Order: sequence, then structure tokens, then C-alpha cells
Amino acid sequence: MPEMNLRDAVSMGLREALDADDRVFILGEDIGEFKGPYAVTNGFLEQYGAERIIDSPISEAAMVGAGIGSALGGLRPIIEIMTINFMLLAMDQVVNHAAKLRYMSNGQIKVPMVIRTVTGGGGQLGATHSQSLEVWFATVPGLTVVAPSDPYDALGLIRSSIEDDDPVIFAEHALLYRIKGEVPDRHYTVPLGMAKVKRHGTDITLVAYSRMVHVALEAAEVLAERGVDAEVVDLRTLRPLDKETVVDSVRRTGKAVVVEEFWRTGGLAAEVASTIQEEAFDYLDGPVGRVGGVEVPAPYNGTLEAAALPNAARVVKYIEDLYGI
Amino acid sequence: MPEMNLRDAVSMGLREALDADDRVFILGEDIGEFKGPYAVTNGFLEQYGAERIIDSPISEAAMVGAGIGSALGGLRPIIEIMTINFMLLAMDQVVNHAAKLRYMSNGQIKVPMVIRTVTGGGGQLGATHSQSLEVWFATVPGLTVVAPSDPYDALGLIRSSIEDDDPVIFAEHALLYRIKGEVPDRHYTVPLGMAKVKRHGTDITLVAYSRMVHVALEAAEVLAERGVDAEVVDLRTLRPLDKETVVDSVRRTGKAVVVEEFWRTGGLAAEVASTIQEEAFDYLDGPVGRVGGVEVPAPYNGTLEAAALPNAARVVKYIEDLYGI
Amino acid sequence: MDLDYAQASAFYEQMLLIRRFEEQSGRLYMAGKIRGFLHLYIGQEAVAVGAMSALRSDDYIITHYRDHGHALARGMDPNIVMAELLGKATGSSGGKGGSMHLFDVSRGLMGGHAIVGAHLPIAVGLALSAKYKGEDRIAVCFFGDGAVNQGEFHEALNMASLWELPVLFFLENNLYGMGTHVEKAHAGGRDIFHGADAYRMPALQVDGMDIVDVREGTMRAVERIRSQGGPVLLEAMTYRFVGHSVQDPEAYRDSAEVDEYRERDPLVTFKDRCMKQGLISEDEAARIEDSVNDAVAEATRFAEESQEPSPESLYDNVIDASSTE
Amino acid sequence: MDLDYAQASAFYEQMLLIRRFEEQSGRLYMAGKIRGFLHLYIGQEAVAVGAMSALRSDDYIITHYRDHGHALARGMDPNIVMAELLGKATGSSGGKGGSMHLFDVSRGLMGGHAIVGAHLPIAVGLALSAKYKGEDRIAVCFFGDGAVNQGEFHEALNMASLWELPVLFFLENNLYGMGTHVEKAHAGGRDIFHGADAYRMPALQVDGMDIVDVREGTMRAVERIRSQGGPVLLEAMTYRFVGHSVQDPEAYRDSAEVDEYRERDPLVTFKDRCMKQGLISEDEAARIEDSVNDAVAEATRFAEESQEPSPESLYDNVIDASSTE
Ligand SMILES: Cc1ncc(C[n+]2csc(CCOP(=O)(O)OP(=O)(O)O)c2C)c(N)n1
Ligand SMILES: Cc1ncc(C[n+]2csc(CCOP(=O)(O)OP(=O)(O)O)c2C)c(N)n1
Ligand SMILES: [Mg+2]
Ligand SMILES: [Mg+2]
Repeated sequence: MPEMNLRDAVSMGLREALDADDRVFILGEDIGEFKGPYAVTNGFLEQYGAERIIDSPISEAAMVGAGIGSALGGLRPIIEIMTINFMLLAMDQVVNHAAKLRYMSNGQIKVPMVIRTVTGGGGQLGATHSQSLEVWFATVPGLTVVAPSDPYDALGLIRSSIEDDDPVIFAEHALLYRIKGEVPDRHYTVPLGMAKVKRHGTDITLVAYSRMVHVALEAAEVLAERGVDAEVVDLRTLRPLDKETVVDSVRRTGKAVVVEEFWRTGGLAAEVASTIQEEAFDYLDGPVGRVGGVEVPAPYNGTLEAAALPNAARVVKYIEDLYGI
Repeated sequence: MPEMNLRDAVSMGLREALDADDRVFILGEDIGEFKGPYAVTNGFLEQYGAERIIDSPISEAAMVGAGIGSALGGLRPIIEIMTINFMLLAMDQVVNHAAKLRYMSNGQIKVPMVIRTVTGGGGQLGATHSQSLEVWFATVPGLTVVAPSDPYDALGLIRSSIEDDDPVIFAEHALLYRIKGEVPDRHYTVPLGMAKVKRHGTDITLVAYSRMVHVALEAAEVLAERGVDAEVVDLRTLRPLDKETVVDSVRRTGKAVVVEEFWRTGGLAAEVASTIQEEAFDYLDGPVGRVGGVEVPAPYNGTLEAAALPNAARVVKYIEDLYGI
Repeated sequence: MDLDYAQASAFYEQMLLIRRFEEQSGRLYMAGKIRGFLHLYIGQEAVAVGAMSALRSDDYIITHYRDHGHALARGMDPNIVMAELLGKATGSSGGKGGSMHLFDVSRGLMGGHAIVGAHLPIAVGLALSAKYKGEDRIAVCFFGDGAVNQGEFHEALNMASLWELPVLFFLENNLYGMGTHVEKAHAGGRDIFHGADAYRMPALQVDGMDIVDVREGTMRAVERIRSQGGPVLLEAMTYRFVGHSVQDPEAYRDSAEVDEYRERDPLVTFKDRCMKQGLISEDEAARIEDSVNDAVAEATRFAEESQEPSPESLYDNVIDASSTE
Repeated sequence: MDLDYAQASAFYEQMLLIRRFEEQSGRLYMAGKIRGFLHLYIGQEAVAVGAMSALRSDDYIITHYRDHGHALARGMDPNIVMAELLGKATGSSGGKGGSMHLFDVSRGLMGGHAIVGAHLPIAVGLALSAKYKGEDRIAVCFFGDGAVNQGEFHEALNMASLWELPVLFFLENNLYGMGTHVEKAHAGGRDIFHGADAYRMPALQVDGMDIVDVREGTMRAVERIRSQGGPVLLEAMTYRFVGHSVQDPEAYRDSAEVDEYRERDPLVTFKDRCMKQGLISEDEAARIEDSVNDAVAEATRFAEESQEPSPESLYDNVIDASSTE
């Protein structure tokens, strides 16, 4: 199987959609002449033209609104919001419109739109540019929220997201674009709403998504050296949550720690942990643990920022303290 | 002690602040000539004048931004956002600016601003006008989030919120304005960050805030008839969370159910439930339960909307199923 | 005024239908059969009827929450509209949308939107889809003077002009946004259409109390859009004879102003002119009065006798084929 | 050009300081000592220096992320600025803000803001506080051509004009927002200042490559604001000689255009004029070059030798006296 990085996997999925369906177009800031802020759409303008690769003014609210309208008009828009932090300017369009129009019209209309955006911290971009707001979208009925951790899932999930008839928030982690992985030549998709066990283990379940999956896998290696065999579940889709895969794993291991980049209080880990103890209480050897971001705006300084984010060492230490292993 | 309703309690707190401190002013839509969308500022324009009771254009983002700027300039703004749903248009100002400027300037500036807004469903206002988004703000470092359930707390908390030197989101439930309660003549405050036991009990702890406190109290009465003595904890402040009061209660009762209006997935109940099982795992007789809003945009039809919101009967039934009591 | 008999009668009948329908809606609200927010179109009838008469059946219509007039003028069945206002299963959204969210995709009516200013970008997207597909249909977006101060107004007009999209921005300037007079909210003053220059967008103003002027102005605007492609801003100066919503004490305006405009009642003046010119006879006027009264009575009967939505419908149309817990 | 010797030297020295400081910042970024985003002001020096020379020390300054020039021109210590760029404890925000978030409240510099367009409403609030308190200081808000298409630009200009607030909206039109040319983003075209008419706001345009023209235009604008109260929009036509941020391949513009503008380098042209007119001598020019080089070398040394922030500082200044877990 050919290796490719996550950026190329997403690009490939976008090109396929543009090639296969004239109704698909991409609207975003600097995706054309600038060749994409993260180079995902590099070369697209030249290949598909300015009608389908639309450079937008800096107007996030109207970008999403125009995406919604074009979807109501029968198109299949892909809206690129440069980073998820800027979604704060389009929140009303996403939450009050994209997510609710099907319901408020009782199915007369639907919004087959994908919003691609870049999430996460760790790049020393400071407090306003380092958030993981996909967690909020994962609470909104009417939205589907996806956050892949590797190229295989990224391609499989972008395919499913574009095919989906409802709004999907597709969050790509800025620090994962260069990560490499094998991607089959044969066509495949990764269905929305399905988590995946990325490492099999018997002693403890680590649940994560996006970049934190790699932190969890790293932690699992350290634990392995100590004879603790950790299972790592990659949620992949944050809404709808694949409770089954998570709960099945915990029923087998009896221990669970959820790792996420979002601030610890009120993050997705709280939902996952609550669900686990609701559905597997009698299987638990102890409380379900959570490792999340420190409760501060992201600092610019690299050492401070690193201290604010979960890493393998913090996860392992936390597990020691929690379970004494 | 005199009785007053929650609307008058908030009004009274606002008048006190306007009387006591010239730096305090109120900016909002239709708070003056219209006399307040929910009549909280009825008569204010006449008494305090147009310099201090400012009717705003419909520009939520700029309203909050102007509030922030005026706070940087040494004023003590109170911004009224007609309902919390419209905060979606001001999200960037609240989350990226109000909440982060103190940190990004390393304390050179602060934002002593109160954003008063109306939250909650149950009024048949439809999907875009019935949300409980205070839950999201409760995840943001730099913000304090308050949601009173009765006149006493409303007055005590609005006083503390206005005195506070950092941004406070003050969420008033639309269906609680008419609720009456005793309010002492002597000056008092309710400190931010402190929950309160609103009903003492020994068998199970019900945790809630705002309107759901009344649902929990109602459920407690039904349970009492069955010989189940429930304790009801009113969070009052959603951020910072008063974990101690909640956990202490659960350590005594061994059972806990969190009730909230927000959609069940990813709500504040998830945070509270996770925290309880983390800090009181060995005291629990079973999983911590959650009763939240049904995972749909709010429907207009009254019967459907009621079916989507927690009520005493649903809470009691849930407790039966969960704990067999 | 070059109208033939049929047109004169039809226009008068449509305006009268809206007037009587709204009067009845107000009564049903007072009777507690309509709940939530109810915004009546009384006084503005000439705008919707005049505008729709100049549009094609394949054009898109999108409007705000004050939408009954647009829906009826576009030919939506009064029974279905009234049933939606009463929250019945037979309503256009099965009772889930309510008064503020009327959709009839078969007539290109893409809603009914309750967030001020937010549907303008959606109209831009509808127009984008038309241009993208090479259709010559246009998108007509009705909104009020209060919406002009929302950032999305600016973003939407800029995009539409920049990309030369076929949008008719149809501003109904009734001088007030809730209780705030246009001159206290808009720095550009009462005559908003001048603001279009900033976007190099052609604009015109018509007398919204005169259906013929509205119709002719709309024809000019539409003709320009279809022939040259770009958007147009059309401002109709109008007035609502009743409160912003059904429970508005109208403290912000004196009755003298209301009376003055009632002198120019668009129905009365149009009817008088038609009669003077022999376009409508006494008998015809009487026939129209009867048929309109019958239609409103029938709509009321239909709505009241219709079934409540089924409990299961609560879960329908959140996302495709989804039924969330 | 009626400048005296002292002014001529001072202006040249300030511009050269910015130029050399930015060149050094670029080098330190390449060396990995500055991280995250770095936006250089090279080419625009005449704007910040000319503007600041016309302001009072008690005026408020607020700007966007391309803020080094404004900070240095306002008299901020280069050591403190460079230390912030390197994320050191001695930096203006103790290393927590970084390049995009420079604050110096002692000089009225209220930041460095990284969300395009979001600081305009904050400037409105600063001006509101000044007017509210009866101070005659003004708020000067620097922003770029790309920010003009954000809804908050519209909301802020409307509010400032409506309430006659002392704001100088200072637009630095360098023709590009990242890789998007102003004419591809703004329907109003290249000369944006005309748009102020929509708000009944006076506006003027100056040559941003000519410090004297900038200075005189700013004086006129400030004089008008202080005497008449309301806001003014000032557009300085300028150009950045380097990429949007340090890693910008500049695919969107051809080097010929860059060369053409470099011909009009504001430092070179000003120096030449001053020398021709005998305002700056060869020796003086040499002295300035030396002192600027020393200052930049010293700033670099200071920054590199400064301490990293303490680990505890991560928790400081989230909210007053708070240290969250
Ligand atoms: C974003 C937002 N802010 C506030 C409101 C509350 N609100 C509903 S209608 C309205 C006034 C709108 O006035 P206008 O646009 O002139 O329309 P009109 O009601 O006069 O037809 C306001 C403030 C809202 N629905 N959405
Ligand atoms: C809301 C938002 N959208 C997008 C960005 C990404 N971004 C940073 S700077 C920039 C271009 C701004 O251009 P302009 O306002 O002209 O300022 P200049 O960089 O030219 O000085 C963009 C799109 C952002 N920071 N904030
Ligand atoms: Mg109006
Ligand atoms: Mg620019």
C-alpha cells in the first residue's frame, strides 16, 4: 500500500469529489491564489478554476451562510474555515442554521455541506489560535463532527463526509498534516459514527481522538514496558459518539482514561467518562479518568504551552496516580 | 422578609449598581425606549438617562466588543444580550477577547464586564430561540458563569457579578422571571463559585441549576411520598464549579442524578457526573445518572417541546430505572 | 396605473387575505391557540404582494420571522400556514417550525428565519447556486431596517456584489426594529438604500404603502438583475400598524404617528383608486371580502381540527433518517 | 515639508528602527528562536511613525497582529518587544502573548489582536469610555484592508458614527489580505475610504509611503475628531515588501509589483528628501544607522539572555488571583 501524509489524503479526497460531482465546490479564504493556508488545496485553482475554487473575503459568517444557501440550491459545498477558532465568527450560521434547517422545515430542505477546518494547539500560535472547539459542535443535534488521526481515516472520512446529506464539521489537526500512513489504492470509505481500536490491550482502555490518539499510543508503549497492556480507542467521529466500541473495550479492561486537548472542564472526555460509568459501572475497577488541557488560555511560550497540553508522560503519571499501576 | 419576583430582584441589583457607581452603565437592545424585552430595565432610561442606558443597534458582536473596550477604558459595563441564542453572534468577542485579554496581556488589562442574557426553553419559541448555551461558556477559562434559580440568589449573585473584576455571563431563565421568593432588606451578596443545598436529604443527591432546580425539587417531593429522601444541590455558579458541595452531598447519599435543560450529550451534567465518580467513586451505590434535554432542536409545538425537556416525572422515572427506587 | 381588472382584483384580494389572516392570527394568539412569538404583517401588505407579483415561480424567496405575508403572497395555502401557527401535524413544518419558520420549497420559499440578519448570507448562497448552475432564477431576500446594522448585512452585500450574484436584497423599512427607530440605530439615517454605493450596488427606494410602486420598482430591479447579473438593493418605505409582536405595549412611538400612517392604509388607498378607475366594482369588492373571510375561516377550522403532531415526530428530521436518543 | 531637524532625524530613526527590528525578527524566526506566526511591518513603516507623531500620549492605540511597528513607533522599549517575541519572562506579556499580542498600557497600547476585524468594536468601546468620562482623548484603531469585509467593521463604524464617538479608524491598505488582492475581496474596490459615506462618516486617503502625508492626514483627522467628536476613517495606501507572514511563498503576486513598490521605499525616499533639504546630514544619517543597529543588537541580546517564564506563570492572570487546576 502507498504511504501518504494526512494533508495529501485530505487533498485526494477533495479532488475525487471535485472530479466526480460538478455540484461540489470549495469556498474558503486563500485556498486559491495563496494555494491554501495549509496547502491542502495547492494546485486546485489551476485545475478546477475560479468557479469551483472560490477565494473568499474574510467573512466567516457569510461564508458558512453562503454555503448553506448553496446547499439549499442543490449544490454540495465544502467550506474551508481557516482554523476552528474563526468558527466563533460563524457560530450562529452553523448552530442556528446549518444544524436546524432540516428540522425546522420538517425535512423540506437539507444542508449537505462539509465545513473543513484546522483545529488544535501546540504550534505556539497563542490563545486565540489554539483551541479545540470541535468539542462544542459535538453537542449540537443536527451536526456530525469528525476528527481523524491518520491518513487512512482522513481519506475514508472525508469521502463519507462529502457523501453525507447533512452538515459535517471536519476538523484536521494542524500538527498532523505531515504524519504518514498507508492508504490502499482500492476505493474505501470510513463510515461516520464508528470508533476504531488502534491498539489492542487487556489492562486499561485509553480513549482519544485526533492528535491525542498519538499521545495515547505513546503512553501505551511506556505502559507496555511496565507490563501494562493498554487498549487505545480512536473515536474518529465525535458526534454521533460510538459508545458501543468504547464501552465494549472498558468492559474488557475494567479501567479507562480519556485523553483530550480541550480544557479539562466540560470537554468531550466528560461525556465519554460519564457514558462509560453509566454503561459499564459494574465492570470498573475504579473511576474513569480524564486527562485534558490545563484550564488556561493557550500561552505563546513553547515550554508553557507544552505544559498546558496532555503528553504521554502526563498520561502515564495520571494513570499511576489513579490506578496505582 | 419582603417577597419579590426574580425580575425585580435583578432590576434592584442593577439599580443599586447604577446608583452606587458612575462607571456602571447598561448597553443592550431595546432596554430603553422599549423598556426592556423582558421588562427588567423598565423605567431605567427615564431615571438614568440615555448616556447610561444605551439602546443599541442590532449588532451583538459589536455590543460585546464595545463593552470590552469600555471596560479597558475603566468603565464597568453591563451588556444585555436579549437572549443567549444571540450570543452565537458575539462568540468571538466573548471567548477570544473578554475571556483572554487579561491572560494575553499578562494582567496589564482586565475586563470587568457583566453580560446579562436570557436562557432556556419552554416558551415555544422554536429551535433558534430556546437553547441553554451557558453550558459552553462554562468550559472557557477566563469566564465566570452564573445562573440563579430564585430571587434571593439572583440579587445576591448580580451584586457579586457586578463587583467582580473579570467577565461574568449572567444567565436568567425566561420562565423564572415571575417566580417569587423572600429577599432580606439588609444588604447581602451570594459569592461566585458557591453551590447551595436547596433541600436536605439522605438517600440521593439531585444536582441542577436555574429552572431545573425547581424540577429537581418537584421530583424530590414525589420521591418523598415514596419514602426516598432526596437532597437537591443548586450549582448557582457553573464556572467555577463548586465541586466540594456536590461531592460532599454524594458522599453522604451514595447516589446522584444531574438534571439539566441542555442536550444530554456533552452538557454540564457530563462534567458534574464525571467529577462525582472521580472524587466519590467508592461512595457510589451505582452510576451517576443524567437527565438532559432530548437530542433535537427545540420544536415549536408545545406538546413536543415539553416532551423534549426534563420534568419531575421524567426525573423520577429515570431514578426508578437507574436505582430501582 | 396600468393594471387590468383581473390584476386589480387579485392584488386587492391577496392584500386583504393577509390583513384578515393576520387579524385572525392575533385573535388566536390572545385565545392561547398560537404561542411563542407572533409578528404580524399588518400595514405592510402592499410590499409582499407587490413584490411577489413581479417575480417568477422559480425564483427563490427567503425572509425573516415576520413571514406570513410573504408566504401567503407567494401562494402558500392559508390552511397549511394557519396549521403551522397552531403547531399542528398538517402545518408546513408539521408544527415544529411555527410562525417564524414558514417553508414551502415547492414555491421556492426557503423560510422564515428568526435570527435577525442571518438569512442574508443564505440568500447569497441560493443565488450562488443559481449562477453556478447557469439558471437565470434569482434569490429575493426580505429583511427589515433593524437587520441592516448586523455585520452579516455587510458581508452578504459585499459578497453578492463582488461575485455578481443574482440577489434582490429587499429591505422593508418600517422605521422600527422592535422599539428602536431607524435613526437611532443606523448612522446612515432613514433612507438606507444610499448605503448600497459602498458595495457598488445599484439601489432604489419605493413607497411600500403603494402596491403599484412596489410592483414597478421590483420589476425594474428584477429586470436589471436578470439582464446584468449583479445584485440590487430595493428599499420599500413602509410601516407596521401593530406592535412588533403581539405583546408589545408600543411605548416607543406615539399613536399620532400610527394614525398618520393608517391614513395611508395600503388596502384602503388601493381599493379607492381601483374603484375610481372602475377596476373594481362594489360587487367585486364585496365578493372579495366574502371569499377572503371564508378562506380565513376555513384556515382556522382546518388548523383547529387538525391533529397534533405524533410524539415520534419529535425525533424526525434532525439528520437524515436519524432518531437520536 | 515643514519639519525641523529634530523631527526629521527622529522620524527617520523610528522608521529605521522598525525596519532593522523586523529584519532581525525575521532572522530570529529562521533561527527558530521566534515561533508561531510572525507578521513583519517592512514597507509600512511610514504609516505607524507618521500616525503616532500626530497623536497625544493619552490617546488609545489598538491594532491587529501586525503590531511591531505600532508598538515601536509608540515608544515601546525594543528590548521588551523582542523579549516577548522570544517568549521570555521579560517580555511585555511575560512570554504569554507573543508577536501578535503586544500590550503596553502605560502608553495606551491596548494590544495587538489576532482575530481579523475583532478589535474594531473594542476601539469603539475605548472611545465610548473616553466620551462617557468627558475625557478628550481619542481611540486610534489600526487595521488592514482584509478586515474591512468582516461584519464587525460595519457594526463598529455604524456605532461609532451613530454615537459620535472619538475613534480614528486607521486603515492600512497594503492591497492584500494574506494572498487575496483587495479588488478580489472588496466590492467597493481598491479605494476603500469611500465606503465611510454609508455611515455619514468623514474619510480621507493618504499616501502611506510618505510619512509626511501620513502625518498631515492624521493631524487633520485627529483635529476634526477632537473638535467635532465623531469618528473619521483614514486610509493609508501602503504595501508590505515581504510575505504576509514569514513563511509565505507569495505565489499570489509577481515580484515586479514588489520591486515597483520597493522603488518607493518610505525610508529611502524620506531620507533622500531630508538630505536634499539639508534636514539630515551624512553624519547624522550614519549616527542614526549606528544607534538603530545598536538598539536592535541590544534588544536581541536582552531577549536571548532573559529568563524563560516560570512554570507557575502558566496559571497567572486567567482571572483575578486565580490559579485553576
Ligand atoms: C441576532 C438577533 N438579535 C436580536 C433579535 C431579537 N429581535 C427579533 S426581531 C427584532 C427587530 C428586527 O427589526 P427589523 O429588522 O426592522 O424587522 P421588523 O421586525 O421591523 O420587521 C429583534 C431585535 C433576534 N431575533 N436576532
Ligand atoms: C477572523 C479571522 N479570519 C482569518 C484569519 C487569518 N488571517 C490572519 S491575517 C489575515 C489577512 C488580513 O489582511 P489585512 O486585514 O489586509 O491585514 P494585513 O495582513 O494585510 O496587514 C487572515 C485572513 C484571522 N486571523 N481571523
Ligand atoms: Mg423594522
Ligand atoms: Mg492587507
